[in-house]
Amino acid sequence: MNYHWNWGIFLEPVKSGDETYLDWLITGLGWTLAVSLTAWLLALTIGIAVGALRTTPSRLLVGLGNVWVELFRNVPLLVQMFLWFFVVPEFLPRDWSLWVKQEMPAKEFVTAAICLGLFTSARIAEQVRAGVGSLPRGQRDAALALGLTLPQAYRQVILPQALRIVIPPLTSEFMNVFKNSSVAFAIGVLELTFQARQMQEDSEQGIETYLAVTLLYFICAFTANRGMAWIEARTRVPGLIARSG
Amino acid sequence: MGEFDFSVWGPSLPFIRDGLLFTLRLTLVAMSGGIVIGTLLALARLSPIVPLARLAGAYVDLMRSIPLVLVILWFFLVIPYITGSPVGAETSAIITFTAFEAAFYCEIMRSGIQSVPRGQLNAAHALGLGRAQSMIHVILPQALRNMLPVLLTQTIVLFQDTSLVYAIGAKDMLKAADVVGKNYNRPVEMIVLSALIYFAICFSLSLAVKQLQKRVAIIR
Amino acid sequence: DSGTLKKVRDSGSITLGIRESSYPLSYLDDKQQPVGYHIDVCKHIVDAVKARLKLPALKVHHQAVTSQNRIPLVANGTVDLECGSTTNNEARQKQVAFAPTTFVTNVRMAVKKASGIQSLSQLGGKPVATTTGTTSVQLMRAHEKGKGIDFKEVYGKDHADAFLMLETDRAVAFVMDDNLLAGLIVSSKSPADYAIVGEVLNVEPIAIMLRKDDPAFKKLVDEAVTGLMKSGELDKLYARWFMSPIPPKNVSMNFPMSEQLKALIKAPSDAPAESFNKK
Amino acid sequence: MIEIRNVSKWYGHTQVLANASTHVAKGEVVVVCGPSGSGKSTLIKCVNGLEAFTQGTITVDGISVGDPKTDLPKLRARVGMVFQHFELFPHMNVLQNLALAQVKVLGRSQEEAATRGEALLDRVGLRAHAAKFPGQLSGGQQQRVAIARALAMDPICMLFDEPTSALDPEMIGEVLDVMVELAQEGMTMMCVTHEMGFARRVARRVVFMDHGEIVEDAPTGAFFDAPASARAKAFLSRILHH
Amino acid sequence: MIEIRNVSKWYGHTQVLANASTHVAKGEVVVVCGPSGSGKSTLIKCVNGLEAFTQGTITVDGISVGDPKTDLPKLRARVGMVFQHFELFPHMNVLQNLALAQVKVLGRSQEEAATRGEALLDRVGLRAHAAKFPGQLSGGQQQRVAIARALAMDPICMLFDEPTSALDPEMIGEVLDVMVELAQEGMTMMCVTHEMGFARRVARRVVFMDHGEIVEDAPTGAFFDAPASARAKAFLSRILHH
Ligand SMILES: Nc1ncnc2c1ncn2[C@@H]1O[C@H](COP(=O)(O)OP(=O)(O)OP(=O)(O)O)[C@@H](O)[C@H]1O
Ligand SMILES: Nc1ncnc2c1ncn2[C@@H]1O[C@H](COP(=O)(O)OP(=O)(O)OP(=O)(O)O)[C@@H](O)[C@H]1O
Ligand SMILES: [Mg+2]
Ligand SMILES: [Mg+2]
Repeated sequence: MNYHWNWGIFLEPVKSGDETYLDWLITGLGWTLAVSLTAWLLALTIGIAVGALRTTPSRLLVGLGNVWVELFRNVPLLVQMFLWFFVVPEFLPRDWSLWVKQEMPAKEFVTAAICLGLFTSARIAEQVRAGVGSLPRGQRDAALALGLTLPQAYRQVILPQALRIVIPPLTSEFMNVFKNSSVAFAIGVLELTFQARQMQEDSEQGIETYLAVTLLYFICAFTANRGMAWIEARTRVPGLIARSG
Repeated sequence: MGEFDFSVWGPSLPFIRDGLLFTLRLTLVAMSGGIVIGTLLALARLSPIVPLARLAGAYVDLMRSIPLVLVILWFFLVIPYITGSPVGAETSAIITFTAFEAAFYCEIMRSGIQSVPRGQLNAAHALGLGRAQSMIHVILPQALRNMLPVLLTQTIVLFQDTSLVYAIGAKDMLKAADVVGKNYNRPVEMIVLSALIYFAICFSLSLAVKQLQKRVAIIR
Repeated sequence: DSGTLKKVRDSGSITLGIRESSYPLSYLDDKQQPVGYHIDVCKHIVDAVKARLKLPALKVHHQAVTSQNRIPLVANGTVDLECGSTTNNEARQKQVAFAPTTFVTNVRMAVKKASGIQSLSQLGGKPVATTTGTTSVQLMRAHEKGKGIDFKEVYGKDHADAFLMLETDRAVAFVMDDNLLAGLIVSSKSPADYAIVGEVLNVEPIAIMLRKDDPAFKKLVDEAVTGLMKSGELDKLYARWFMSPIPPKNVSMNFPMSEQLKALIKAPSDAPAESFNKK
Repeated sequence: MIEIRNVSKWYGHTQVLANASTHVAKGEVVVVCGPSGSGKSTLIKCVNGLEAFTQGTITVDGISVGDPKTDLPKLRARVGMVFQHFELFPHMNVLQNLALAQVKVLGRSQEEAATRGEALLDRVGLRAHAAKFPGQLSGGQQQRVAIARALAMDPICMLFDEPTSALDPEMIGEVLDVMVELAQEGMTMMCVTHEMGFARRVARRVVFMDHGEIVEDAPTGAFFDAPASARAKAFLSRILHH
Repeated sequence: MIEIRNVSKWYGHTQVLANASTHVAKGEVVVVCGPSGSGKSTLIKCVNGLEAFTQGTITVDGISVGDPKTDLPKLRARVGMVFQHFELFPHMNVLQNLALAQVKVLGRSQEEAATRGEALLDRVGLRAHAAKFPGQLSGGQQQRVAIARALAMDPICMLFDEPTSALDPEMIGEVLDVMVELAQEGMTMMCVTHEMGFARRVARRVVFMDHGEIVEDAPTGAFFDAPASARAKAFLSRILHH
């Protein structure tokens, strides 16, 4: 290969500044984690709520839930990111718009986390709905027959089971959040992909840079996977074979 | 930017159409190739031959743990070293997407195969059907039907993911829109247009999936 | 023949790497075809290749490249000649080779005239836009006038996005190569609102890029480019792309040739950026 | 106690209950039987409002179930129900299953609920299994827990929907024993079941349904000895045949 | 016809078959019963090699099932099997279910297979349902199709694993009728079932299993009138109790 390898590059100082390239990557990893985890919390909260709404007897709530899901899952994340950053503020009143564009603290981070969170929430909502749907209808009946109200039935009986069932797809989704967070560079979040571009431009050691970044993403996704496996094992119910499908 | 000017939509349409055709072609090829290879991978993962199962599992896990953009980039950089000669961005995109999506279709088919009650395999064997015959005539048709909605949902995701080929300079719909947006300096208008097109296509597809689900669902 | 020339002869085709929005060096016109100053320079090089190999029917492919993948793509043989807007610097010379410098850019900043900003020193506490993967902000920090000034950096994923930041008031200045700034300004909605101002942060020689360690091909390319310079053809190409109306909007950039480039046309060189910016 | 008057129900265009009327007096046991799909489950679920009905009225202890002003959760808490597939909550252990509604609905303390739960587990012979999860019990044991769970709410009457039909034959006996005991203690019960031995032993009346209609509503003896309708006769011969 | 000699099987450390021996002569009907988990299904699945066993020998029509050289698919094609949950192929219609193995295993033509299939559907009273999918049939109908599917292979003997225990009570009769008829025509049958009425009517012998052991293997009359073991006695009293 006609390529000049330099694995020591990570410890070399950047062209103008006293940091090393490794420092850049570590900063990037920090922002990647921050965006991903914030988005994940947002996505879980909204996704579970919207997913549950879509299984209620109320047509209105089901309809609202459906609109939410279709809206956020049918446009590529990259495009949504752009819309949130460049288009949405233009529809705010001028003062707010200027505040969002100039004053809002960590505006790229906030925008990216919200955008990724809502995008992911639609997918989680879909999985939660499927999870609730896969429970025997009798479970809901049994909870109601004991005098629990519908919200109590969801809280105590339906969701605890549905969430256990959907842990495997949620695991993939959690891994996806880390991977998808790479799109946040498009609006200037200083995360891993961003730092990788910066580093490869500055150091001209593109292949080493991208190998390192690929490895870091892999580690994030893999850790997410193990974390979910741990949760799955912790919440496993003796004698219960997951009824899925 | 204040006022929007949607008149750029008109002149952009021929380019959008060309980009869309590429996007659709990429989606179709990657879907069919991905489902075939994914099914083979799923069979490998479920096979009693441990090294084969491990190998397939490792491939799937690797693909699922790396952002697609990076996979696209890597394939583009690495394929010339494997094939000995450089390939165009479009060919590379098609190979990458097929290989990448195969990992996802594999997981879907695997759970599809596992969703077929074990008794079905017993029944097929009890009738004297061999392993391969049971798989082909009894298990896979059911797995495919059970998983059809999920397979198609994944295809919708694939369709959206094709927007990431910008990383290797292939010209899909989003890229076409982007270039027009730059030429006329109307990037926002073009992004809005592509958002609408993506939404229209994906939403109709997901409606179609729901319809199909009702039609092909196995009556139980 | 060996190296690139052999490869081109064997495959009967040559692949040019192009950029999609490096005005006016290499970009897509309203038919989405690659055009620009460097594209034209490359056409001449390709003609030289055709003549050398006696292959008048040589097929020419275009491969869009980005600043992320251009060097690996040249290294792995996907792209034979990169006709974009690549700065020739020492680090890159470890990976690739460059043709003699055909353009020199100065890193400066674009601002809205109404802001009254004229110098780096006025940017304290203000948001400054640049493009992801470029090192303009580091240059600002390194510049003596920029020392001790606290910029807020905002990043666009490409030049157009970064310019959009300036346009939508997310940033008060956009720091970038001056030819790119000029290109973005002329194609903007109201070109009269913007100006390129301030100190020159860096001088960068821009050149066509090819594979390293391929002396035969490098020689051919060098001869073709110096030939253009000697014959005065390059001046014509410059005038065609920088001083007269160009697609897509058919307006002229009015960007006269710099003294540095004039000097380089008289004495062609592939020296890296570092030799221009000795402190 | 339970009054069902002219109840009809449609799913779209198909009628699943057709003008059904019957009643269960306090302390009485009534068995409902009939072919599959005849509307037995639907009828019994209408009694505690798990299914809405289109026409007619149902009252339980004087409270109208169909009235939109009725506090259904409160009513349901007073009516015990046992399902064909047990429907224990698989993510809670046996004692938690028994305690949940006592705490959340009746507002009992955890200790109170546990004490009451343990007493009932004793009664159904499962005290030793309090800490197990439903998936670790046999079907017969699960159904006995389900009965205990319903009893823990101190219901004024009990509804059973084919409580033994998902059980292995050798476990049917243990569940029926508990039900017979309950009946003998004077619990008001409405049972959908095909266990005709059970019906003969404890039911005051048998209600026979077909196609959503109550075809026959007769004292137990009369029903078995001389069913009035041809449909009931045919049904009995089918299920007693083997 | 079927010879089971000293068969044992372990899953890891748990023994599920313990030195089981019995046989079914040509034209004989043998019923296997016993508590849940006693190994009945495992035993019957060993007969056509659906489950491997650890020790002992089983021969069917003189062919050793455990022998690695035996062509199992070929052997299985000659042994009919009917499952508790029918296991019709839900993506094929009734006639296709009947034809599949005839075509793929016996190499019959589609027409031949269809003709044979229709004849058998006639026999189980379901000719009119040939074009329906399994999901459109009642449980009893599905099980009759499953029997027809097994018969379409012209088996030399039939294995039944609780063929009626997933059925609604009113449908059990129609399936048992078909089985009784088969028995009376002289089919060799090994049936796991708790339908003691059926056993009394057609079984030559009853095999009683518990904990993987064959505890009793007695002529039908003797088994019911005076079970030799306490375990069998207790079991019979549990399932005949109601
Ligand atoms: N959600 C529904 N939508 C449409 N029809 C329904 C629905 N639920 C039940 N039915 C129909 O209502 C009728 C009565 O059903 P129900 O479950 O009450 O019968 P059942 O007598 O309890 O039968 P089984 O003995 O099988 O439990 C059936 O024909 C059934 O198909
Ligand atoms: N794959 C397996 N791994 C471990 N143990 C198993 C497995 N399959 C069955 N067993 C155990 O083997 C024993 C015998 O099972 P089998 O299904 O043969 O019983 P059975 O008599 O048919 O019971 P049932 O009446 O419930 O059908 C049971 O204790 C069961 O738990
Ligand atoms: Mg019912
Ligand atoms: Mg069994």
